[in-house]
Amino acid sequence: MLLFYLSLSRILLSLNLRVYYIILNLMNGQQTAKQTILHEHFEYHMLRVKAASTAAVSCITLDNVITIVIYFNSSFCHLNNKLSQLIRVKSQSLNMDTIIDRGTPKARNFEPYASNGGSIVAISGKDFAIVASDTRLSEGYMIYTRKQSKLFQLSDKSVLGCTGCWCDTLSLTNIIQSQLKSYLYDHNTIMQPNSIAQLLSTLLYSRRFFPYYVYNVLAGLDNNGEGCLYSYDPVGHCEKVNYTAGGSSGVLMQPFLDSWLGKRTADNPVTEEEALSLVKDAFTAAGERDIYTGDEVVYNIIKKDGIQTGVVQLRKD
Amino acid sequence: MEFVSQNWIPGNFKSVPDTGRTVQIPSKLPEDIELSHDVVQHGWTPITTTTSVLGVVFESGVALAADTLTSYGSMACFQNNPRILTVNQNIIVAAAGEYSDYQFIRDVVEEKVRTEKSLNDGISMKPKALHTWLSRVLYNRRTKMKPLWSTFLVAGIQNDVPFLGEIDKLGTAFVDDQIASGYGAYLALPLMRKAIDEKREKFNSKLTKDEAVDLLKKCMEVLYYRDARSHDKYQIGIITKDSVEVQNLALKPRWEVAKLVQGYE
Amino acid sequence: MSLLSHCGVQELQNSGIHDITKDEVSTGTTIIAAIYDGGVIIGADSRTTTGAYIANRVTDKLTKVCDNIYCCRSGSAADTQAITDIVAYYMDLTSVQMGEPPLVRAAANVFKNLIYENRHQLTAGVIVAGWDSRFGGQVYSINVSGTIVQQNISIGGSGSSYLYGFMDSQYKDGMSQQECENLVLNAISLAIKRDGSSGGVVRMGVINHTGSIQRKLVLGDQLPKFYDNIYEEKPLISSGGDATMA
Amino acid sequence: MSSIGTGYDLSASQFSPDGRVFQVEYAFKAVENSGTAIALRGSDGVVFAVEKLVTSKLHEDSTGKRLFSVEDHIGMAVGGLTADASAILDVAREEARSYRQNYNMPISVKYLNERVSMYIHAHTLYSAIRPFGCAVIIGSYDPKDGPQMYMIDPAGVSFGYFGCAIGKAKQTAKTEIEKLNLKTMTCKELIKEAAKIIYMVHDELKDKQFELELSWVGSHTNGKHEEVSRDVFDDALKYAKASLDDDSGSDGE
Repeated sequence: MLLFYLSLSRILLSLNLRVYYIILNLMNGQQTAKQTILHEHFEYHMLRVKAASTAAVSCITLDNVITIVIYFNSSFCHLNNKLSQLIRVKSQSLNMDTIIDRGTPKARNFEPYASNGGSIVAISGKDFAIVASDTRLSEGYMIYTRKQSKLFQLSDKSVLGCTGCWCDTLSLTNIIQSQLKSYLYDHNTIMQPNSIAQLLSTLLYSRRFFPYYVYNVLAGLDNNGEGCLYSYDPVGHCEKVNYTAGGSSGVLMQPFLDSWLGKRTADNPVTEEEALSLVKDAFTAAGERDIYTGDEVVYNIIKKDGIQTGVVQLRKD
Repeated sequence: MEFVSQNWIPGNFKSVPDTGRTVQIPSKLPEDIELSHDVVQHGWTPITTTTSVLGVVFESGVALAADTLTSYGSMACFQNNPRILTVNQNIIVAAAGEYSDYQFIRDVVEEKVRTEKSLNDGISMKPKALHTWLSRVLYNRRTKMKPLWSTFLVAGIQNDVPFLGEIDKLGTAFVDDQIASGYGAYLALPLMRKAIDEKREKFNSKLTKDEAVDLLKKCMEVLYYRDARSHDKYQIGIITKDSVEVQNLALKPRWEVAKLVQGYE
Repeated sequence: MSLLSHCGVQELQNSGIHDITKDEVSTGTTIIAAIYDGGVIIGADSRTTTGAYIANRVTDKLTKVCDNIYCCRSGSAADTQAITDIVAYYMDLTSVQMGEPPLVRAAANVFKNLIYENRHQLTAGVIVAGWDSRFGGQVYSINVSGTIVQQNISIGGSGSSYLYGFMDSQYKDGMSQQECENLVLNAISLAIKRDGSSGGVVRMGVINHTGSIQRKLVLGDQLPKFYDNIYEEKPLISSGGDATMA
Repeated sequence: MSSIGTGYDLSASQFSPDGRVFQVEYAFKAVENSGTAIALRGSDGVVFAVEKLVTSKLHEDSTGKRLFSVEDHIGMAVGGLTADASAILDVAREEARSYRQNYNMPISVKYLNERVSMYIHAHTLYSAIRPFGCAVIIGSYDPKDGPQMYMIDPAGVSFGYFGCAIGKAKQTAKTEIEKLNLKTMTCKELIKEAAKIIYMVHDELKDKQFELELSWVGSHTNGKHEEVSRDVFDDALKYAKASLDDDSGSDGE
C-alpha cells in the first residue's frame, strides 16, 4: 500500500498535476495537550475524503497534525471546496476555547489522573522476548472491564506494554503509533526497537511537568535477532534490562523474577518455555494478592518468525 | 492575596487577569502586565448532575438505559431531561454527569451529523469513530484541566456487529458487553454480568433483545430503590441493525415489603 | 454568597470578621417566570445583599433584554448585568437584521452560550422569559452551570428552595392571567417570608402579544398574609370527670 | 462586446465611463453558459429543477450535481461555474451553522439570503479578487412564513421570487413559468411542470446529453429539502415527455 502511495505520488507529480495539501490540525496547539487520532476515527475521515474525490489520496499522520495530500487534476478543483469544508467543520467542532479566554483556570477539585491498575511482566532471551499483561481495567473497587489487553503491537518485532492511567496510555500509544507510521512513510522501513525505545523516552520526557502516568515496558528483537527489553518510569527514564515486572503488581513480581533470573549468566540463558512458565506463575501469584491484577493474562512471544499470542485465565474476583 | 495588592496598578484594573502563561515583568508598560492573581473560580465540580447510565449488548444490538432526572445538589431539579441521544441510524449515545456538558456535546455531535447529511455522500459515522472522537475530546479537555464532567456510553452497530463503549471525563475509554457508570457500576453491573454469564454458560448464547430490555428494567428498578439521585421515569434506547428507538418508560415500583416492616428490630 | 451555598457547596469563609467590602454584591433572590394561556408572567423580590447587609432594598431584578423578552437575574449582580447587557446588544442587532422582534429562544440560547462558556468564572443563573409571534409565551431556565431547560414554570434564586413544593402543587397548565399573577405573587411572598436573602417588594411583569411588558408592583406591606405558626398558651383543659384520652 | 479592448474590463474595482462594471457583467455570462436551473414557488412549497448537462459519457451518473441542501430545510440550485457555486454553498452552510450555534434554531432563508448576497457582493468590489461566476437560488418552507425563495446573481443582487430561472435558456424558461398560476399550485403539480419546462428549454442540437435533477421542500416533506422520490421523478418525466410530444405534434399540423 505504502509503495503504491509513494510511486503514485511520484507519477502524479511528474505529470504536473495540481497538488493540494490540506493540513488538518485537530486541536488548538496547546503544548500540554497532544492530540492524536485513533485509527478508527482517522479511517472514517479518510473514507469521506475518498468519497468526495476520485483522486488519489495519501496521508501522513503526525501526533497532532494529519497531513492529507490529495492529488487531483485541476478540473476537479471544486472538490477541494468540499474537502476543505468537511475538514473545517470538523476542526471547528473541536474548538473548545472559551469566549473570553482567561487562561488555564486552576481547577481545584479535578484530579486529572486515575489509577487503572494492571501489571506487565517481560523477559528477554537469546532469540525471543516475551511480554505479558493482565486484562483487568479497574478504578478503585470498580472493574471497568475484564478483557482489556494492555499490550500494543508496534511492529512485527516490537510490542509495548503499558499500565497506569488508561487515558494517558491511550494517548501515548496512539502518538507512538502515528509517529511510527510517519517514520514508515518517510523511510520506507519500520523503526527498530532501539529507536522506538529512544522515541518513547523522548515522548515521555516531553511531558515532564504534566507526565503521562504510564509505566511502559518495550519488548522486541534487536538488529541481531536477540530479545531486548526496555523498562521506563513515567517521565522517560529508560533502562535496558533482561527481565522486568511493572504496574500494580510490579513490586510483588519483581523479587520473584529476581530470584529465578537474577543470577543467570550467558552460559545458562533462559529458555522460552521457562520464561513463559515464569510469567504464568508470576501472574497467578499476583492475582492472589492484588485486586488490580486478574481476569486473564495475555502474552506475546516475539520471535524472528512472528509474534505468538496466548491467553491464560486468572482469578476473576 | 497580599502580593496582588503589591503589584496592583490602578490603570490595570480592567485588564484580563492571569492567563497563567506570562511571567510578570515589572519593566513592561502597565497595559502589558498581566496580573497574577486568581480569577474567582468556582470549584470545577458538576452542578446539575444526572446519575447512572447502563448499557448492555444483546445478540442483535445494544440497549442503553438512563433516567430523566437532573439533580441540583440533592434537589430533584429537572424531572424531564432526556439524555439518550439518537445520533444516526448507527449510533445512540447516553450520558451521565454534568447536564450542561452533555448538552454541549449533544450540540456538537448534532452539528457533525448535520454536516454529514448535507454532504449527501451516503457515508455515515459509525460507533467506533464517535467513541474515539469523544475519547479525544474528553482527554484534551482533561489535559487542559478544563474537563467536561461527563461519562458517555456509545452504542451502535459497527459493520453488523454490536458495539458498546464508555468514555469517562478523563478520556478513559474501553469497550465491553455490559457497562454501567456511577452507582450503576456497584448496583447494576453485577446483575448484568450475572445475567450475561448465566445465559452464556447455560445456552452458549447472548441475551435476546427482550431479555436485555427486561434486564435493564430490573436494573433501573434496583437503582431506583437504592440510588437517592434516581427517578422513576426513564428511557431505554435500543439499537439494532435495522432500527433505532428510544422508549419513554415509568417504573412500577413494589413497596409491599413495607407492610411487613414495623418497628426497627 | 454564591447560589451554590444553599445546595451544600461550601465557600471558604474567613474565620471571624466578615468584611462586607470584599464580598461580591449578589442578588440572593427569588425569581419566577410562568406561562399562562396568553403569555408569561415574571416576578421577583427586590432585595440585594452583600453578606447579610442589604445593599439595595428596592432592586429591579426584572431586566429588559428587548421589548418582548425579559430576564430574571440571580447570582452575582455584576455578572448577570454584564451578561444581560451583552445579550440585549445582540438582540437589538438581530432584530434589526431580521426585521422582526427577536425570538425568545434565540435570546435564551445566547444567554446559555455566554454562561456555559464562562461558567467557571461566573455566578449567574437567569430565567429568560418572553413572548414572540412564532412560539408564543416561553420560559427558559439557565442555571449557573449553563444547563438550559425550557419549562412552563421556572423558579430560581436562593428563595426558590422554599417554593418547589408550592409550585408543584399549585401550578396548572392553561392558567388565566389573573390566576397566574396571584400564584406568582403568593409564591414570592412566601419565599420572602422564609428566605433571609429575599425581601422588599414584589415586582411582576406580564409579557404577551401586546409586544411590551405591563409591570406591576406590590409593596412590602401589602403582600398577602399567610399562617404565622404562633403558638398561644391555652388554658389547661379542666378535668370535668372525663378521663378518656381524646 | 463593446467592453473588449477598452481597458475598463480588467478589474472588478473599476467602472467604465458609462458606469458599468464589466468584470461583473462577464460573471453573468458565465452563468448564462451553464445548463438551465429553475425554481417554482407554489402554495405549499418550492420545487427545484436543473438541466444538468453531461459533458462526457465517461462521467459517473451522480457526479456534478447542482442541487444541494444548505441545511435540512433549505435547498439550493446553482448555475454557472460549479466550483464557484460550491464555494458559495460552503459559505451558506457556514452561515447556517453559526446561526444555529448562536440561536439554537434553523436559519431563516430570508436572513441566509441577506448574508450570502452580501458575501457575493463583497466579491465585486476589489481588484484583487474575481467575482463569483455563478448564481444561486435558495428556497425553503416554514409553516408560519410559508414557502420562500430567493435568487442571488453574481453581482450580489437578490430578490424574492415566485418563479425564477438561471442559465442558458432562462428567457424561454421564464416565459413558460409566467404561464403558470404559481400561487395556487401545489408542489405535486409544480414538479411536473418544472420537469416539463426543463425538457422544453433543453437545446438538443447544441447540448446532446443532459440529466434532469428534481428536488423540493414544502409542507408535504415536513419542511425538509429532499430529492424527489423515484416514483415522483418518473411521473414528472413521463409528463414532461408526453407534453413535449404533444407540442411537437401540434407544431406539425
